[in-house]
Amino acid sequence: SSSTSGSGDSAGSKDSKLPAVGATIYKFDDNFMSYVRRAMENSAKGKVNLMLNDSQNDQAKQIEQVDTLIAKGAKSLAINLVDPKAAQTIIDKAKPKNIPVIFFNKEPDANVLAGYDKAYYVGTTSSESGVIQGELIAKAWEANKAKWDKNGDGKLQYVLLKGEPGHPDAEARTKFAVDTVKEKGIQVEQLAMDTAMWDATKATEKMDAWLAKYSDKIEFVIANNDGMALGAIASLEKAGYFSGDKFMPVVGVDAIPEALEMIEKGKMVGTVLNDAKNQGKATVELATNAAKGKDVLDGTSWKLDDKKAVRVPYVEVTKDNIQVGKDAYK
Amino acid sequence: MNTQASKKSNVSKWLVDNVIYVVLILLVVGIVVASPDFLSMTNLINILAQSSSRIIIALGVAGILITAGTDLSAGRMVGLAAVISASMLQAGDYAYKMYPNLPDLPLFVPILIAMAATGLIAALNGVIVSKFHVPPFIATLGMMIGVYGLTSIYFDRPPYGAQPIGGLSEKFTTFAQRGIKVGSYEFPYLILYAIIVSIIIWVIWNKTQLGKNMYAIGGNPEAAKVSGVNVARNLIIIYTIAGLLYGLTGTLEAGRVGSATNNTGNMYELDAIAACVVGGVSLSGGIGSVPGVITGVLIFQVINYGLAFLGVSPYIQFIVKGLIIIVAVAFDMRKHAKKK
Amino acid sequence: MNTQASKKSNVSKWLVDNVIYVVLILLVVGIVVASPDFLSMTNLINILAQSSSRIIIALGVAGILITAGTDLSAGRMVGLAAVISASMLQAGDYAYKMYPNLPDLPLFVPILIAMAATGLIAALNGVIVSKFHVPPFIATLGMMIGVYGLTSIYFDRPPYGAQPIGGLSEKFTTFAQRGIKVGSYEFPYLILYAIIVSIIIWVIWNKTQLGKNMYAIGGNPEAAKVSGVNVARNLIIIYTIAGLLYGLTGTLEAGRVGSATNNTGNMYELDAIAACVVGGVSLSGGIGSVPGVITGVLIFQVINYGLAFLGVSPYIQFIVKGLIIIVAVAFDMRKHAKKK
Amino acid sequence: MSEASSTNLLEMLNITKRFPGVIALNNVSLKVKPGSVHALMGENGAGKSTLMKCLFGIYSMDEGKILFDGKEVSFVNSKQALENGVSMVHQELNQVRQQNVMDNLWLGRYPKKGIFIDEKKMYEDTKAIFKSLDINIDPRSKVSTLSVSEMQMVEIAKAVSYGSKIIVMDEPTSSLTENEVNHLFKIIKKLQSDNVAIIYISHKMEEILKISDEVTIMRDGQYIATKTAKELTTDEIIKLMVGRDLSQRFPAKINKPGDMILKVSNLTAETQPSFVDVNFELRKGEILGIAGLVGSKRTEVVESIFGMRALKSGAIELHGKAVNNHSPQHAIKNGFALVTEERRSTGIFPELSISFNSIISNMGQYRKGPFLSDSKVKEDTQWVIDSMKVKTPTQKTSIGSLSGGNQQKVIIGRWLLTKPDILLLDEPTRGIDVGAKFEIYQLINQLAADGKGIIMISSEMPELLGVTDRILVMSNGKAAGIVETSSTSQEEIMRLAALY
Ligand SMILES: Nc1ncnc2c1ncn2[C@@H]1O[C@H](COP(=O)(O)OP(=O)(O)OP(=O)(O)O)[C@@H](O)[C@H]1O
Ligand SMILES: Nc1ncnc2c1ncn2[C@@H]1O[C@H](COP(=O)(O)OP(=O)(O)OP(=O)(O)O)[C@@H](O)[C@H]1O
Ligand SMILES: [Mg+2]
Ligand SMILES: [Mg+2]
Repeated sequence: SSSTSGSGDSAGSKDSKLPAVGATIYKFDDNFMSYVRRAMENSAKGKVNLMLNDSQNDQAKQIEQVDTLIAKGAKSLAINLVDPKAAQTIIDKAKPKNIPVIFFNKEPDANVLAGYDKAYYVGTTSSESGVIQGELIAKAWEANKAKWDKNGDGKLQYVLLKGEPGHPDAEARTKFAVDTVKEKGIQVEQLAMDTAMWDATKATEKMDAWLAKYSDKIEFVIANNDGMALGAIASLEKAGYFSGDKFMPVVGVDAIPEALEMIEKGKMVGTVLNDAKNQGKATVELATNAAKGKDVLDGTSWKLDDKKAVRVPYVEVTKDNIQVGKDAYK
Repeated sequence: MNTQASKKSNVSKWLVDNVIYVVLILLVVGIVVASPDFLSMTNLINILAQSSSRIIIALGVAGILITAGTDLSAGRMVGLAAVISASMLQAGDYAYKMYPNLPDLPLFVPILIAMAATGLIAALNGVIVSKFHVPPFIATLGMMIGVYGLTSIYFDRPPYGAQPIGGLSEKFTTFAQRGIKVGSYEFPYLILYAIIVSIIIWVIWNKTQLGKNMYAIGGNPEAAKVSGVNVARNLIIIYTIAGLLYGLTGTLEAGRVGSATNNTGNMYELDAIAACVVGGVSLSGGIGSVPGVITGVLIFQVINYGLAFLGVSPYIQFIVKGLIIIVAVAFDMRKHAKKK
Repeated sequence: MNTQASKKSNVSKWLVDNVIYVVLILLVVGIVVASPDFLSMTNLINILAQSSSRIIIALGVAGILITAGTDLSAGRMVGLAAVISASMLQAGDYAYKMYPNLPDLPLFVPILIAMAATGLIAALNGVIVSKFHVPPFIATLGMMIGVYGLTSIYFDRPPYGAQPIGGLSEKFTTFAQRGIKVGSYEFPYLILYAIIVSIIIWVIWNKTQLGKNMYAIGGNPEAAKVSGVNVARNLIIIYTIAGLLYGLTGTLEAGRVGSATNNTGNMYELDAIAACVVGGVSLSGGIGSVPGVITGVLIFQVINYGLAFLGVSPYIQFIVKGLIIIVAVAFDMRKHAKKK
Repeated sequence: MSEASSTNLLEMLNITKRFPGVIALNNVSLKVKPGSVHALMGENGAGKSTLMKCLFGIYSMDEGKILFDGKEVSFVNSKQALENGVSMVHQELNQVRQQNVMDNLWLGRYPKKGIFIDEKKMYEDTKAIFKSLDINIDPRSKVSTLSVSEMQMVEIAKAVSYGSKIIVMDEPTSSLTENEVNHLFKIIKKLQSDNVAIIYISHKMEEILKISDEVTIMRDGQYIATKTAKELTTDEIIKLMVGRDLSQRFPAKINKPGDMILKVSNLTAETQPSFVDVNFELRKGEILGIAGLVGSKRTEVVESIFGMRALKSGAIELHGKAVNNHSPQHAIKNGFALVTEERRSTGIFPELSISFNSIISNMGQYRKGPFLSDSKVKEDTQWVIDSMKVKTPTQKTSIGSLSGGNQQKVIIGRWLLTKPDILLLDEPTRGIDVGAKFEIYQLINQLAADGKGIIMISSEMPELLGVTDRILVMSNGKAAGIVETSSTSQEEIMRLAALY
């Protein structure tokens, strides 16, 4: 016997006839998630009453929002975890009420997903953005080795700007970007690695210090996101890079508009695009079906893999395929 | 002195003391008017459960505020305790255990270890404040930064690196997530823990020498000193108690969320301090009560929960929340607006 | 009374006042010992440039601290100003302009608009504190939350949503990133701006009635009132000046980094307050000097920059930074350890 | 020396104490016999409080030694002092205002039942102590609701309650009225009969000779003399304290009251209970005293005139024109000045310099364009220091490190700089030594002679009789009468004060 009030009376909804889907975004103003959110809102229009919550990068807050959503009578949940390991707690809340859960963008452990027949995942693998960034670095390095290997030792000397330590994306991108480069048979040497907490200002200042210390020993700047990459570019410009023949390869992740602009101007080598539109669309479509008690894939073109996951791949973006990035903002 | 005056003062004192309760009631009424189905047992239980660990940390912070101190490191200590207890309470069959060979520990062992760690750090805060005369703001700011470093080092360890610590044992999640079934409702144990802690703290504040000394130190440290109170020792004990409460909060947070990272508890201190002030604790020391602190936390949680329940758009929620905090306290402050 | 005594008092006073400068020098010496190549003009310029916008915000916060207030909303106001000025200073040919049809504005227009916005909000802080008697901690906490909501709404707008506002016009980035060439070095304009602001603030604090009133209000608000100081009006002005400085800081931050988001400036207030305290500003009001604040900021920036320069591992950086803050202030506080 | 220690309860020998820039005590000695009242006299800043703080473990002395009860002691904190039979009534009220009376009384030594505080015992013990001392205050009332004199009586009761062998009283009567002073003297006599020694610090000459057995006099941090009270007269004490003859306590009056300048009619306070229907006139060059018991609302009358409190009705006319002082700012503009009663909470800016404290009310005068003229500030500060004879190393010294009397002089100087027409003085000589008092009386006289109107509240009857032209007597919020000083008596004033 559920304590929540009967169907179709969720408070504050514009159209109480539509099935209610409760959704949480790990951080509303995250560059990428703001696009996913828009895609979700667009797909939901007229089909479902989407109740969106901002978890403010706090897993405890998200858990509480899930309580609220269930109390409000959500028929299914679309959860963008803050902390992927917390999936079990959310399932523990949804399962007794028989509410389906669509996790998106941050992937829970496979066994957790397997433990609840109404739990699904839409998104990528966290590691993939790192892998693609690594491939991008390797490709660019091989192509420009003659110019970029300033000391000619055949090794890639890099500095790395890390996001918030402990953040799953920061950890995965840091690890897999470098590992992938190594796997491609390129020798690397880490000159410096420090956290700039996803923040452009901090990235600028770290880069200032590194440039003062290593000056032209640095051959590559790897950033966990485009924001920090932009911060590094501001520092590099101040130090005279990108004018004349002074150049520094910089890569990021996210493909934000400003980064695309930098790529076009030749100040950035590339970035990694996450397909926000399709992630948002797939999430809402699965959640809507779930809310209506239908098969989650009903009437869609998505496919589930063996882990009950719909995979939306990352795409690398460089000057050559810049239009792919731009199209994401159409 | 004369009874008439003191009677009148009692009535006005009653009103003054109760402004915050009025605020809380007004808030609830406001939300119910906007959405009548807010008035349900589920919502009540949810709000109480969500307030529980916040009450525990707030009571720790409040003790320090009453001594005219402050504690910015509270949130980071919650994080440290969460990481420690989670790392020792992973399910035996979980694949990514931090200590693969750790035997199945009784629940109280990791909890006590976590509390000991934060208690020790908080005691250090107390020593720095009372013996080295570093202003509490700076002492605990330094500690906040340092403890985050410490937690991160503990957290980011081979073989799995900086991964959220999950796969918690069932007894742990039961302890923090389950509750007592009453009819169709389940009253979370969390509420019970908060009640027990509140009672203990109430007794300490009101019935023991330590409590009286705490108020005296905050109200007039000179007076306390010349009356023979060992200010330093009392401060250290008060900070330590706060630390133990942070440790407990951290453990409960890990259990409640089902995982812990080095970011758990981030900024909790700000919410706790704000809740204390809204609940009538004076930042200049000497004033504060347990029911006040609890009410302050409830006000915050009703705002948080209520706005989400009403479906107010997140950015607007920030604006409304900021406004309510200011208005509630402005309302409460009318008692101080010297009526001359 | 006798000259010998007063001479001695001057010497000891000099030493007491200069503990923080000694701390700064010790820090630099420490880092140089660890890595001799720290001693370079480039590093000096970098540290000064990075300190510049922090000095400006810290001077704003310091004025409020001297009145025995505090300002938690400072960082969020920096963010608001950054977002406003960046949105109005995007290059004409930039594809993702927030205002596609906005003509090319002279630099000072968006800067003044941003400063007016933060000045107004800060004035509101002043009104809430002085007229409604809300404790500054709560007033500015509420404002911090509210302003973040406001900034987010402004920032997160169609068509591009929550994307960093970039593509800044060259005159803007020149204004904030470039400098005066002297030999092979370029001294950033930023340093110049910080010097100008410091001089203006120094004059206000030391040479005007407003400055004297500020110290009076912080030193003893009751006595200030009796002495004929219009406490409310002066507070509002002091908060407003702080707001204008936050606005300027925000603009410079956007220009310096080349982009702005709603998170720009997040937590700057904590750094600013800490730097003020390290620089000798008293949190209980009435005490503080411009050179002290500047030194406080430099100490923080030397720590930040120095640790990154030394390549200390990020986690250890947190611990070391926390320790240095505490030790520096403990060292400084020996002057207050009542010579018994 | 060894012979002396057998008869003395306390011997403080050759004590030296230095503060940065000041030698507060220079080789000072003090010997106190058991069961005696030993007065400690000296001008403001002579070092009396500092000496006592060295005894009580608040300061540690730089040189010297202390023998107590035959043993050498050196208390490192107040706790030790209290435990070893030394208690102290401090010069500044040291109370936790947010807590109640009994919490304050037992602070640092609460009676306990197991780990809990025994509130019942606390209450009963407090009652018992109050009863034995004949004090009528509810142990459960909050300290902040007490009047200043009640707080002081609680402090005295607290010091007594330790059952110490020696009690230091540092200006215990500075905020007590005649009745309460007599009450205190009774307590002291009782303590004496129990063989308790008292060290008594006061600036009130009348008290000293009334109750003390021996008197030690200090000047400028130096020991001057110890004499039995019998061999002393007021004039001799003053001579020893000041180091020169001071033939009179009050200067000859030189002011000549002229036309009326201030008329106060039917003044009634907004928030009651307070004063009702107060009427009086003040003439140019006149000194009008206000007498009354503590709590008779004298302070509230002058604070209302100065715009600090709201009025319900009534009018204030200055030079025949109605003035409306909404705030101190208006009042200052209209030519009023007020030296408040509580120097610490509404007078000084303790951390700030003497210069700052001198000029803060007069800032408008130093404006040169948008800036302040340093030279003029310096000049006026020097004027305050010189004309008020403030003892200070420099203009930049923080006022908080001055003795209370010197602080008061700076505050009076502050208001004189504003060149007021009407000067309101609320207990202007509280805690001030005779020498400084004389100087302040002279100043008041001179100001009156210069044509200013002066209103002066005082609880010291001789002072009112010696300085004023007329005295308004307040009783329980009402004006009980106005008397001509030259033709009144202490008895008449006391009778009026008790009228309502
Ligand atoms: N904490 C301190 N720091 C610096 N100087 C001090 C301190 N305490 C006292 N002094 C100085 O020591 C001297 C003696 O002060 P003390 O308070 O003992 O005087 P007093 O005789 O009690 O005067 P009064 O009658 O005004 O109370 C003064 O010059 C005072 O300025
Ligand atoms: N019950 C009380 N609670 C708080 N403050 C009080 C109370 N009673 C008196 N006061 C304060 O004490 C001061 C003196 O009060 P009041 O005007 O009644 O006495 P008074 O006759 O002026 O005595 P005196 O001049 O000796 O202080 C005032 O500032 C008043 O506000
Ligand atoms: Mg190389
Ligand atoms: Mg004294």
